[in-house]
Amino acid sequence: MTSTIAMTTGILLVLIGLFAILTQKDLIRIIVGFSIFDIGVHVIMISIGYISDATAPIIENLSQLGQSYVDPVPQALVLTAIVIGLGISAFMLTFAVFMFKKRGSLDINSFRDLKW
Amino acid sequence: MIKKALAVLLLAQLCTILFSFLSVYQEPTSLNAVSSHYIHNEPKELGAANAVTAVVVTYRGLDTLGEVTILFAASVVVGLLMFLHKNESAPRRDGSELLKTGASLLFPLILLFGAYVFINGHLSPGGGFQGGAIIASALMLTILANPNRHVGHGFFWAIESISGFVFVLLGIAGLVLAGGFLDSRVLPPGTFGHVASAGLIPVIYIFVGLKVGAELSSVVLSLHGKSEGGVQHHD
Amino acid sequence: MAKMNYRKRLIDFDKRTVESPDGETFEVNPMQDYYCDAKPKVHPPSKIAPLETFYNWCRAESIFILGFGTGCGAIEMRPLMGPMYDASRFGVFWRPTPRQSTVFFIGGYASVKTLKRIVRSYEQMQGPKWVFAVCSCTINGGMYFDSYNTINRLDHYIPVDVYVTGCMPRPEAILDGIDTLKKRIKEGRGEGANKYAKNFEWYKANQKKIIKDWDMPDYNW
Amino acid sequence: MVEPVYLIVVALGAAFSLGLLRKAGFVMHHLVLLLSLATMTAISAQWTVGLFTGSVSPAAIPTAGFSPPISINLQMGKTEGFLTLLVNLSVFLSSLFMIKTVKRRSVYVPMLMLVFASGLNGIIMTRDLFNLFVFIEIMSIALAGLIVLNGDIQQLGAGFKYILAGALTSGLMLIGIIFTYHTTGSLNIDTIANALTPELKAVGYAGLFLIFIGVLIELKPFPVNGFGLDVYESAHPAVGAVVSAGAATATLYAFAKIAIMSGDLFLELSMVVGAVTFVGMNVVALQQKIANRLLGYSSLSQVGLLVLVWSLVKWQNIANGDLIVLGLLVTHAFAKATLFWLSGIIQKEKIEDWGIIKQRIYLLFPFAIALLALIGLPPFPSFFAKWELIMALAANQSHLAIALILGGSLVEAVYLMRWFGHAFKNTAAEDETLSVSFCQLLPVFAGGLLLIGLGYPASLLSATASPIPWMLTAFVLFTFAMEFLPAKIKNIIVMAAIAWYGYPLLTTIGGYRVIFAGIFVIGALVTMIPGFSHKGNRLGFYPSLTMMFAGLIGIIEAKETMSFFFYWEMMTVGSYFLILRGKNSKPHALSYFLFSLGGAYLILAAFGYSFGQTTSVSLDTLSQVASTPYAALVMLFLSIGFMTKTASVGLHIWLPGAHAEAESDVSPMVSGILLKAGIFGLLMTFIALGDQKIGFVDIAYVLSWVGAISALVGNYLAAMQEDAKRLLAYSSVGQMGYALFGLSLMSHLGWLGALSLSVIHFTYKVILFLAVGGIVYRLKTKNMYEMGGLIRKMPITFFAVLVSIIALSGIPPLAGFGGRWVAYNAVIEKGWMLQGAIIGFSGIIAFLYLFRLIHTIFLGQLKDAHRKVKEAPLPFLLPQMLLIGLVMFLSSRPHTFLAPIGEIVKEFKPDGALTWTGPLAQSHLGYWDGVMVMWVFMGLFAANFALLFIMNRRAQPVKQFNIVYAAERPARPETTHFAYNFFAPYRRALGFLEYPLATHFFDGITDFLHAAAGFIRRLYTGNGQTYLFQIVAFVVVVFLLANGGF
Amino acid sequence: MNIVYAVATIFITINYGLVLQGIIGKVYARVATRIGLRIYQPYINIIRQWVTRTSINHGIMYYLGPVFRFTGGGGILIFLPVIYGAPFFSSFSSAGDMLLIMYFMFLGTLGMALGGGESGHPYAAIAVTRGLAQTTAAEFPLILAIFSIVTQYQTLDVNQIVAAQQGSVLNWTLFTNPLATIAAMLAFLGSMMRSPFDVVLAPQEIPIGPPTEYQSQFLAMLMTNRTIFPVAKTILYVNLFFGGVALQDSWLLTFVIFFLKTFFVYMWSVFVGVSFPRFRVDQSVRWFLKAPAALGVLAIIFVQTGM
Repeated sequence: MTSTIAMTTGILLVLIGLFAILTQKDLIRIIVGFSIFDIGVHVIMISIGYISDATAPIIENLSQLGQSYVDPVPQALVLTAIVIGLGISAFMLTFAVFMFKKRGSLDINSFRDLKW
Repeated sequence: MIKKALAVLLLAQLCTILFSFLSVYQEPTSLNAVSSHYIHNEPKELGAANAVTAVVVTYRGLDTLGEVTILFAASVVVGLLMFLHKNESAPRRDGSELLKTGASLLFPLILLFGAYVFINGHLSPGGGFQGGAIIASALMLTILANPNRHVGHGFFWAIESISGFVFVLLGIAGLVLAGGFLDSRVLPPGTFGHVASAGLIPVIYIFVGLKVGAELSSVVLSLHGKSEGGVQHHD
Repeated sequence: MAKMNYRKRLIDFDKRTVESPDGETFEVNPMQDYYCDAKPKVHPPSKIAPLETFYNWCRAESIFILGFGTGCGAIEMRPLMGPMYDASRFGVFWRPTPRQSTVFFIGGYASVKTLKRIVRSYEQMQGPKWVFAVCSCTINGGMYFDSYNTINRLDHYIPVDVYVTGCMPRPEAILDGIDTLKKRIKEGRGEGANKYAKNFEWYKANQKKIIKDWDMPDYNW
Repeated sequence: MVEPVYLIVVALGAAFSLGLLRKAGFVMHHLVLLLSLATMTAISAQWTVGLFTGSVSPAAIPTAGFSPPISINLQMGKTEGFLTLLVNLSVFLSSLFMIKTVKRRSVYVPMLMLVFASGLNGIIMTRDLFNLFVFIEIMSIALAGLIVLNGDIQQLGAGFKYILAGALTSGLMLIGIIFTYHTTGSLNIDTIANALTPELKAVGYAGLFLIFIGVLIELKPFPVNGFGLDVYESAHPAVGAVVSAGAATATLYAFAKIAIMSGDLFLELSMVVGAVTFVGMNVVALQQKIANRLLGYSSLSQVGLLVLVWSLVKWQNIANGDLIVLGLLVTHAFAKATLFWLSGIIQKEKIEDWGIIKQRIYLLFPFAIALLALIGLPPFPSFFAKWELIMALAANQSHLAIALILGGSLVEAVYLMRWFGHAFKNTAAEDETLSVSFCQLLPVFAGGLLLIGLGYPASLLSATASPIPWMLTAFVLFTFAMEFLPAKIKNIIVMAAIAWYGYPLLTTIGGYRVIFAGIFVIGALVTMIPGFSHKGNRLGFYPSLTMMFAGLIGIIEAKETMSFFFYWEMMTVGSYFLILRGKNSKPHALSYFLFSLGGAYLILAAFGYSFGQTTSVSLDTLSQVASTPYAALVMLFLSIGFMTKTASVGLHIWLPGAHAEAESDVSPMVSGILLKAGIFGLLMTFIALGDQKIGFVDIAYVLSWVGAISALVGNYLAAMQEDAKRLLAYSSVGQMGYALFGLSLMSHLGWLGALSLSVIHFTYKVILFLAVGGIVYRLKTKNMYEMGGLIRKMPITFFAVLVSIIALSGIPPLAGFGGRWVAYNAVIEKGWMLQGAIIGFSGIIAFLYLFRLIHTIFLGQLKDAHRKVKEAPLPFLLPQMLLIGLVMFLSSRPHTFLAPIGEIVKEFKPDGALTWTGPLAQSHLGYWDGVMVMWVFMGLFAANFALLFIMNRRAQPVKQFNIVYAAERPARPETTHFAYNFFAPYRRALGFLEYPLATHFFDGITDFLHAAAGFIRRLYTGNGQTYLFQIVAFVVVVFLLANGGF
Repeated sequence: MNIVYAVATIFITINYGLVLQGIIGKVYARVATRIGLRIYQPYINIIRQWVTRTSINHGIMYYLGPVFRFTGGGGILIFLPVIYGAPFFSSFSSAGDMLLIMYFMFLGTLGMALGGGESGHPYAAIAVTRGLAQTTAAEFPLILAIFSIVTQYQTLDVNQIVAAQQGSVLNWTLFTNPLATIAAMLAFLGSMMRSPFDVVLAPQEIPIGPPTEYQSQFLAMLMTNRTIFPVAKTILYVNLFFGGVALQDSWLLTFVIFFLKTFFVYMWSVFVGVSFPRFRVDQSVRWFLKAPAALGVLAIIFVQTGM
């Protein structure tokens, strides 16, 4: 149940992010849309490994090994994914900054030098 | 408007696709073979209390090396762009005294906290990335508080490079001295639950933390546009 | 450009410099390069007399006429082709080109302009060849004897075998003239071509006296 | 063996350490960069060699000391070794190439290059799903950085679009990965593949689909690849090279891994996407004028092809499928990289401006090599790959796939060779100079040499055929090496080689081949004589020439379909370059190339079907196809394929231009000799397959009509030309029509006629082209109406032309009549009267153009400018004299060549042979005694001449204006020479025959394709958001498509 | 011996041709209500032409033109079996069949065209283009007709074709294959240089066409050929379509038959010639490719389907 709610949330976030990406003209807004989208993806990821009533996979002492833990793999993956997303965001923002410097506009329509 | 309608239409379709996952999704009731290996064998094999850290640093260490690289690449690109457009930044308004003082007070505390987070990464939630991010936020705070302050970029570069290089060297050490690349069992596992445990994991995490901190900082610095070589224009 | 057209006829025979495909330039002298400059020769009759007699009979009985309607008399040629007079009965036929004709029919007065053509066409015929001139004008200029633009006596310019007088002569007279011509040929007196070759210088001098814009070689082969 | 993990470690270590060396300077940076890349190349080379020679076994490398699926593991097998070698080498060479350009970019570029390289190696080696994702991200980010090397707005825009698209797809991939992990409990690709039971496949379908579509979009399929195109267009050419050679290769391998992991779930899907991409991108590229963007289109289409081929190969379980894909891949990588590097040297945006390449003429060699390799011509690896592929596909009867692949390749050839034409023929502005550094040249030539060098191993890997005879190819390569020598010496060497190789061939090879071998070898020797009139070293001529003749001899020698096709293509390429050398031949050479290539593809398909039916590649067993259901198809394809070479009507439109615009000594080669290759092929086909029917329609019957109409149209059009060489070219169309008609009669006499015609046509067409060539050499014009009266200036040439037009028109007593006599006997025997009558009619029309040729050139009025013209140079006259000797010999003793040819034909068509009693030939319809005709002719001629001479020995020689001109005189030779629009009344009566139906048809096709390209490419609006839209739509559409949602 | 026969054949044919010319001239004259030339006039003309004293020469090909022309005409004659069954009149017919004859015809045409061409006269070239254009078109129905009768008789040997027509008048191709005969006879008109197909020679526009520059002995040789060439062509038609001329018991009878057949076939072109005005070249090209060609195609179809 918990995971379903989380996952639904994630999917909705993904869709909201995508909607922003597809409809906003402003570069910064598109990047924000992407961040939302990315967070949605992360939420979906993290909700996958969830097992009801299990605890975080931090073993306080070796005797507790029998108890139920959630899956550590999605957590590890999401950690990596977050960082990658961070990198990409930083990257896009940098580009946006320089594009704005060059053209004086943040409208994605004004960067159509290359086409056909 | 048509665009929006079209987007809604497309997303509706995508929505059905994504919710088709949900319809077949069944929450697992127990760990699968891989993850239960991580939970049950990791303490013996690696000795890290935080299983996620063990996965991140050792079992999937290559991923970690990769993500560090991604950050590295991002900072290089930002640097490259800055380099290409050296002289294109305008001066900013100075921050208030209150801000400056507060920031300089907080700065060492944040640094300390960041160090704490990555040093204890194998024992508790946290780790190199988190710690690195905290460290970078310290720098960001200073810059935001004092936009015209000159911060040496070279220092971060050096830290970044050294820690990245060491990370790779540690990986090779695993290859040479232990079972494979990035094997953390070069050092003994130590006492479970102690800081100096889990072999190389804390060492690696320290360098990851340093590297991430330095990388994020240098991105921030680059975007700030006041890094080394930046000639000030007052026009 | 317009000026050039005006002088075109003469320019065609000026020496001109041309460029070869290889880029080399050289001079072309049309009069020399485009025309044979040999003089006509005398072609004596066959030494075997009976053979020559037979040939002459053939030549007389097979007359290929090159008609040149220089003047009014030309109109009288046409009845000769028709059913009324039908010259083909006597072996007389018309050919369209001097190359293949034996008798040159001058149809009347010859103006300065036509004389040039007459000379040229006559010289282009192959010998033995005969000239048959009709109308008084070819004999002495007739009513145009004092014209600024016609010649008076044709045989100063080319050797004429038969003149038919009249202004204009009737077809019957022309038939009679042809008969006379035949007789002359059969008698071996139709050596006009040789006479022309023999007295070439004289004829040329006469011709050039009349034709001022002489734009052809001395002998038109 | 060095641990493969060092491939990643070295790159990353160097990248990180470069941060410390920031101040060390440019030399140090690049030293580190190149050294590490060289080390990586060496490591992968070591592995590749070891793996392929078998000295090492494939290695699975676990990281962290744990076995998969617990930890990430890498793999180093044959494929991985080869691919890492490929990408490392290309990155190394590109880095070398960049040195000069990136001098000012500080340490950033080497760092990014290293990171990029590590990403590529990681993608190739990793066996972990998430790790794969991480490496793809590394690659993308590093690439995005490399794109903005100059930091201008175009690059920024392109980089932004690229990152945006990448971010979107990586999000989708992540969802897919996590769901797949959820379904299978593992992230290890092999484990997942094993764990995917059919039920799990159904449950985890969506997850697998998202991963699949993510990787697919990384491959930039049509139409969601606008962002990729922008990258190619705007990036530094060296970056383009690594994208094309490195990124595409690595991503393709990632795609392959994912597709294998998903079982057969997405094979159909990827086939469709690949096919659409391949064809779509090629078509859209037709409208592209910008070099780098064109390369982008080509790259993406090639990736589409690779996706298509890979999926096909897996889908159909083709035995050596991996090798096919590798062959295509390696060709694409190096060829594309070479082209990008060249574009970096040329630095011209528009392909029209590439003429500047001629300032460094040697650059044309790698340029041509790369283009030809891309098209899949021999001797490059792609040729063998394509061959194997078509063989396998035909064996599996995948008609649509064959059609798509070959059709797409043809379209690709259009724009690639058009580009080459621009480079070869256009001239650059005077003030521009092309500067090249050694560091730039090295990669370019390395690429070219690698492409050539890889051909040989590729040929050994063929599963269907024994290795092709390489001797001839080796000699062709040798001619490249002696390019620096003067033309005359090269001429001697090549002639000696051909004679040395040809003589034993002529004596040993039997059957009908000897006829063609004779034409090719003797023809080569004879037509090369005019080459002595050339000064300088005639760069590029001799390799092309040897290529053509080696190809011709090769097809004669070929025992197997593959070596036949190999040399067939080689001949096409060689002749294309030869033709392209002509002054105005750019468009004509292109259309020649395209028609030949199209024809060759049909031949390839036919060979494929034949292989599929008989599982034999021997040419001798081609006849076994005759009893299979594919007989008619094979025959049709082969016939049409060979008919493009003989330029039968409808497929003839390339010929006039190509033959007419070629150089003076090339025209006789291509017209007199090369066309016979088509006849050879047709004969070979007919011998093997005999008469075949499609439904009720007899193919041979259709071909006979084609032949007849070719003859009519060819001859008619020849009569209407003003250009002497065009006239001869159209005449060849007509003559080949006769030959085709003769062959299609499928009888002894028909074949005898066609073969003797081939022999005779060789002689007179070579004479005529050489004669006209000599005239053009002297007069510098090809327009007949500008000539005239040359008989006095060029009496020998006139004599040569006179003899050959009498021979050509078939007037007795010269040799041409023999062929006609046999042909009409054959027609009447067969009863195909209407075609026969058209053939007869066109034979008479031939008089029109022959008279026109000889009259307007030699008779009539000599022009002012030509008064000092000399006779054609000796090298032109000598072969003419030799061939006239041959014609006269054949004419006076026709039985000495007709009877042996008859013997050869008897082997295949024993019925209806001629009976020879001495020189008297008898068919069951008629008889003919060539020698007696000759004697009668000579006797009558001598008697008449004597008569005329006796009667008329004193004729006065006169000059050209001594004509009767209605008592006037001519003014100028130009106005007195009747030559222009010579057959005006004929044109008034039969002008409809000139209606360019075929031209309009093919123009229509090309116009349609170009219009389609112009329309489709509006998809690429340049707006990043539109591209994102397209991506989302693509995902949705493909998903629905895959699930029957439509 | 054959050579003697051949020379004799040519000689006799020349005489026959001259007489025929005289007769035809007479016919033309009588149609125009003239009395007309003397029957022997062609003899005088040709002798007179041969004994011209001067001549000019435009060049080697010009010189050889008439030689080629006459070789072509004479060649056809001696390759043809003039009189079936008589060795005397088919001296070299063993050298080749109908195809040889058909192709040999072009030798003369070519020689004439080349010779006229070298004279440098534009009219010659114009006339040659007209002539070639018209001949090509006229040959098409002829080819069709010949294919038709070759299919009918299954041989290319003229002797055998003649042999197959012996016995009865109804065996003539004229009756066994009327369509082919009609097509061929229409084509025949095109090759006889008579109205309506004589624009080639257009006497004043381009004075008498290709030989416009020819004179003296050159012209004489052409005129000589002119006497035999039409006769040879007529003989071919007679052989193919009108039963040929078989050797009868008496030579006189043979010659009478020969004369009658060739005369009437020849007169066909004369009759058409005096009745119709001239076509332009493009008109005649189109004309030949319509009705006569259609007839030829029909003739082939009829023969091939056995109707």
